[in-house]
Amino acid sequence: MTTMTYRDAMRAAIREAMLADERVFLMGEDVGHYGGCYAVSKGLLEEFGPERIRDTPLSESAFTGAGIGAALGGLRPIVELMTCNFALLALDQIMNTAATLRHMSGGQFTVPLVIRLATGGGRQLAAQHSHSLEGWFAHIPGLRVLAPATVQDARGMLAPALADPDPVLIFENALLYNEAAEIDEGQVLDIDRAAIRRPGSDLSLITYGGSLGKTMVAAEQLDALGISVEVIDLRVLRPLDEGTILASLGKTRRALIVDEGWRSGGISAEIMARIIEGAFWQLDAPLARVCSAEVPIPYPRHLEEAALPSIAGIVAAARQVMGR
Amino acid sequence: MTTMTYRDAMRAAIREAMLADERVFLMGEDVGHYGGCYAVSKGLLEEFGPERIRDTPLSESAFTGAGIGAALGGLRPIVELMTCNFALLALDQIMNTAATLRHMSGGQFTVPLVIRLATGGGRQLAAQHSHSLEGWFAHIPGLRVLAPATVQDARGMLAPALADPDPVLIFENALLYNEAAEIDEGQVLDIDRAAIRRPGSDLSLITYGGSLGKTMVAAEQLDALGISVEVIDLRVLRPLDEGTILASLGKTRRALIVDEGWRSGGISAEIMARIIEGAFWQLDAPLARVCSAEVPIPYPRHLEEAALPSIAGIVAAARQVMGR
Amino acid sequence: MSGVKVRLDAPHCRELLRQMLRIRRFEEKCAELYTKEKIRGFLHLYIGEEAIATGVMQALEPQDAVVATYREHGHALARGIDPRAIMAEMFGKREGCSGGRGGSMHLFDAATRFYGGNAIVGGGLPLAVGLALAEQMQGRTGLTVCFFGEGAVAEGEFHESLNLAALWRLPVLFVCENNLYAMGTALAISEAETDIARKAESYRILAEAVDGMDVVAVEAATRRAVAALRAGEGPRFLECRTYRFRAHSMYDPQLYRAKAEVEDWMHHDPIPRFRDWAIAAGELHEADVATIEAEVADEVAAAIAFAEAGTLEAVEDLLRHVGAEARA
Amino acid sequence: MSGVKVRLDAPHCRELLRQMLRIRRFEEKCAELYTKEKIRGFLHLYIGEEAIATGVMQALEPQDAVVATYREHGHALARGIDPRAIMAEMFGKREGCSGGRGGSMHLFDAATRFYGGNAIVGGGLPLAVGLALAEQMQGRTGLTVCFFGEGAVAEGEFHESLNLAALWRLPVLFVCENNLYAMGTALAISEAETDIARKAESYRILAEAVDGMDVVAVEAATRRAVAALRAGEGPRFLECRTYRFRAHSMYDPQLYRAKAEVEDWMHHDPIPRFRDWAIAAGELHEADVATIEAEVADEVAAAIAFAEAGTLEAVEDLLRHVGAEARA
Ligand SMILES: Cc1ncc(C[n+]2csc(CCOP(=O)(O)OP(=O)(O)O)c2C)c(N)n1
Ligand SMILES: Cc1ncc(C[n+]2csc(CCOP(=O)(O)OP(=O)(O)O)c2C)c(N)n1
Ligand SMILES: [Mg+2]
Ligand SMILES: [Mg+2]
Repeated sequence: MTTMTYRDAMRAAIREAMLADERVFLMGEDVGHYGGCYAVSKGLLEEFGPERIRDTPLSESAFTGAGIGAALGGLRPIVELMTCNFALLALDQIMNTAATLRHMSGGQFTVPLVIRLATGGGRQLAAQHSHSLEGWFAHIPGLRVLAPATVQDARGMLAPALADPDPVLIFENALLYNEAAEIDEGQVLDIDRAAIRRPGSDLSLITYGGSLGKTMVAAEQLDALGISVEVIDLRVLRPLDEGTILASLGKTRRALIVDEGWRSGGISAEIMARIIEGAFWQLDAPLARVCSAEVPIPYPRHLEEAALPSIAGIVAAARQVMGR
Repeated sequence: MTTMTYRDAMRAAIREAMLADERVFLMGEDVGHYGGCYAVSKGLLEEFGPERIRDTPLSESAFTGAGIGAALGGLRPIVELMTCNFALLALDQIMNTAATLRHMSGGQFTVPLVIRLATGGGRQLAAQHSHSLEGWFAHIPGLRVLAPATVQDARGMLAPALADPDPVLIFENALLYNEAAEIDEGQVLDIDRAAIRRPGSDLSLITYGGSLGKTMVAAEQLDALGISVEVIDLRVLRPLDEGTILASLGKTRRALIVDEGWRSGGISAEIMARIIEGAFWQLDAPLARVCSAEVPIPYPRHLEEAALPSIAGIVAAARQVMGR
Repeated sequence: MSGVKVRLDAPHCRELLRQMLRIRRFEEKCAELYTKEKIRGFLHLYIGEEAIATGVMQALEPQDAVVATYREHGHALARGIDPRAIMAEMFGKREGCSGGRGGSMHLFDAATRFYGGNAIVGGGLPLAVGLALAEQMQGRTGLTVCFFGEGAVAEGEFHESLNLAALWRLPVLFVCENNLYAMGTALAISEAETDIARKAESYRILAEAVDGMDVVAVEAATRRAVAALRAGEGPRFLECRTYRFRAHSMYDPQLYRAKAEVEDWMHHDPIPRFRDWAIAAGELHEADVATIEAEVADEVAAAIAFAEAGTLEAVEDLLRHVGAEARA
Repeated sequence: MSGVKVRLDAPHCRELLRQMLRIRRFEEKCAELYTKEKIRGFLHLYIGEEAIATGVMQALEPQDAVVATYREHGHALARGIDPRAIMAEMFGKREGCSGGRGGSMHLFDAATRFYGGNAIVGGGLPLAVGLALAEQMQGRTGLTVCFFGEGAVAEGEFHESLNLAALWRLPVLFVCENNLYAMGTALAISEAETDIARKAESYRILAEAVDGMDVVAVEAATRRAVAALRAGEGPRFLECRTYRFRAHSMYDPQLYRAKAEVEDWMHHDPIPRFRDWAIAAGELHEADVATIEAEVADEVAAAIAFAEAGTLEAVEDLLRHVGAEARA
């Protein structure tokens, strides 16, 4: 067991992958000389050189597309898109090329590409820097979408993502980078399954990524109120692990979804839809969700806090679902 | 009453708007000399000249952004993005600028911009030309998203969209352009409300855009089976008219959603979520949805047909919801 | 065939004519088959532009990669993809070069390193950059040829991709097929600077503009560029000035250009032009031409027969090719 | 003030110095207030680059529009937005120039036609094109000045926007603030052609590169460009060569550049440079400088007091400004 931060875990994972396979390289804005906009790749330029820790110009579309081409050409690129806010500029390449090439070519060509992006709000970065768009990407057939919420997952998800023959997006909530935890560095993770982070019997709290922490705290508080909460960390937003969700619902018969994305059309709605399709008759109460308010994230702290899911908001919504 | 096609209705609406207000102009790829990729703007260049029927280079991001700037500068631009497949290239401008400017500026600046885009599959245009992304755009606060499904709506939605001080996206399902119907040219339409296209008491079929036609046929067939179907045409995908949906559910207690978007994370999930939140206790059966299969749309006709919602599929799903 | 000079001996002249004719005759049939609804979706014909794909491909080796557009039948044929598989693809048959999933706009072929078939204007350029990066980083010698229309030049991806290729000195040959129109938009109303080749300068990429109706000129220019690319001199840019004789796609009523303009350009048809020159030069004889025409007609007929005889994928397999069947 | 020549009389020298000092002192306080957590989020300081915003704004008229970046305090101040409203904005107060919603990266002001404040690199360029289009189509005389860093030059939107502006002959002045770094990425590793001004040529836009540490040179170049713009000659491009003295943002440990390089550049600090020149030329006296410093200090102090005294928007109003309160 080792203690490290989420940032260091991600760096260790990149390092390990690069040492293990010389086809792996990291490419993106400021991954090299700057050390990564969140310092994830700090020190890697010195160790691996500018070919494999490749600083790019501000050209999101072209370097993402170049990652796709490099993957086609036999490499195993990790493209860093800084944040999902800027990923919009590369969305054409991601959706119309990365996600479709295998299909369009009748299975001849595959795109073993990993894209890493920071996501989420909470740092007063305002309307253009606080999006949570992972749910959106989870709409696209042909992609796998991961959301490591723990240091262990940050450490262990990259290797299976790189082993995946298809494009994988890893959304890293930027508030997590400083989180530290004790982890097992050797643990082999799967990227198919959700995780039960806390077992319980009265209510399923379903969340992922940056909202897991708040949800765990809320679960504690609910427990103190006599509500036994099961917390599910989705981990994989596409394809969704419906099995784990429905199994939990079979037990709890009630669920609340917590998602930092905007409410309408967020991934929370999809979770609700899956539960309705798969467990309607088992439900003892309406499903509910705690999401971000439908507003571009405001700068002032008090407004931003009000816009994002909060522990109090989760507790209140959970109590409403429980009817107490 | 006049009979015209959806295409002609859209053209008549553009013409009318341009005659009524000289701030209105149309800008996009091939809107002028080519006559519009779907011939919607055919003849308008001759009538209004190249300033106001403005052909643009292939520069989706810049001319969409230019539309935003022009709106800020006092004009009333209609930007045509050909199809939503190419709109990905302009998504940064739409989301990070058009949808947020009012908010970021504390209400000082508004963006009275209309963006028109074709959407949908069904013409064997394969994986990069058949997306239905309107549900995605409906996730973005700050936008209004319209989906005219009828000739009447094609004729009447543009004027209120142009009168809206905020950005409005109009998704036109390309299969509709040749549809003809008798309409009332003078009818003033609202762009807040869904429409009941057919009243019924047993089951609410909720749909929009290109799927309305199939859904209406399915409703006929269900009627023949003794199932009284209410068909709701959403018309406005953002903000959703929850009132109309819930009122229908109060009557029918069962609903099936039909949406040409991919299943996971589509707007169908949001409709389901709203119903669960607003009418859970009234439901007599699980909600269900008929969507596109989760595959980039394949070229061959038989596979494309299998991928998109079909009348038979709607009928079968409806019967399942009804338990008969 | 390698070397910087074009050797215009009889076999090579036959080859050039044959390749151009294969494209022409194949596409003429495509147009017919479209009206018969055997081919559906969008169909973009290359007729008039055959000298470009033909000339460029002459200079390539098997290890090289090709990235094309939705107007790519010519590139696919000239690169050596089996015409039967191309035709079957357009019929949506399992035997097609993309298993039928792609259709006319999405021809792919791993054997010849043919990476599509891209229906997003400008979308192929970043891909080409990446393919070349893979060659460079793996110490391989293949280069990547990227075809695109002059309309794509206005897209941001053109700019970003040229810069990356030049910055990293990647072995990409950018081939702009300047046919003066992007759908109905004439170059002069889409570019402030209509001299496309000049744009390469602002990325420090050496560029050459060439008569795209002259197959020999295209081949020669490509050979020069390819020699530099193989010597590791970084990317090159080739603008081929050409014209499409047919409509943009089968839906286009061509309101935007005068019939007379089209007819004028038809006088520069690359096929008769090269044929007549080669005959005059004594490298080709009328009999050769007739033989080639006959062989090409057979080949096209065989392709159609093959496509007709092809099979449809089972509907149950709809969800195939979205992701790996089993993860590695 | 108008005219193509810069009139370097005493009042104008005082004005130039005052504007630069306002920015410098204001931002020095911002840095302090950031460490005190009064200002949050990202804070990008303009210190070292003051000559650009100052020089450019001298040539503008009230009807002109300005589009800037996330490093825009200097532009906002020089354009004449009330420093109290700017500071209040950074404090997230209702009295801020964006009602507190935007913060440092999103300063807006309708009165001075200041259109932000854009935190998407390159995102402002299309907007500027559109603003200029609106002027042109409505027969108005305003021009639009668009500021961006040299990092933005690599973005596709740069390319698309310059082409549109040139194609449509729009009154846009593109001002590239080339401070040699985009975050930690040096120009030489992001552009194949590092001579930014040369890029404008491929859009047929006249460009000039100017010493961005020399406020008079910037003003003079802007006046020349603006005169051409007002005469309807289409867009112009100005590259201002400069350097940022501080970190990219408050989070940046500056691993990517040597201290010595920063110190070298500090010898070109535009403020002492202009001040000393003006004193030597007899247009300014030490006493003037002291007066200006004192006045500026007061102004900044007043801004801070105003911001401190400002009020927070009610949480109940969270959903305001997403759409019109009532549709027109
Ligand atoms: C990004 C994008 N925008 C628009 C289109 C629609 N479209 C298809 S081809 C075309 C014209 C392209 O012209 P050019 O690049 O010159 O190639 P050509 O067709 O002349 O060979 C357009 C606008 C598209 N496919 N992709
Ligand atoms: C589209 C986009 N990509 C990345 C970023 C992150 N980012 C913010 S500023 C910056 C550097 C910009 O450099 P430059 O344009 O030279 O302006 P400067 O900061 O030097 O003034 C980067 C990469 C962003 N804000 N937007
Ligand atoms: Mg063309
Ligand atoms: Mg810079």
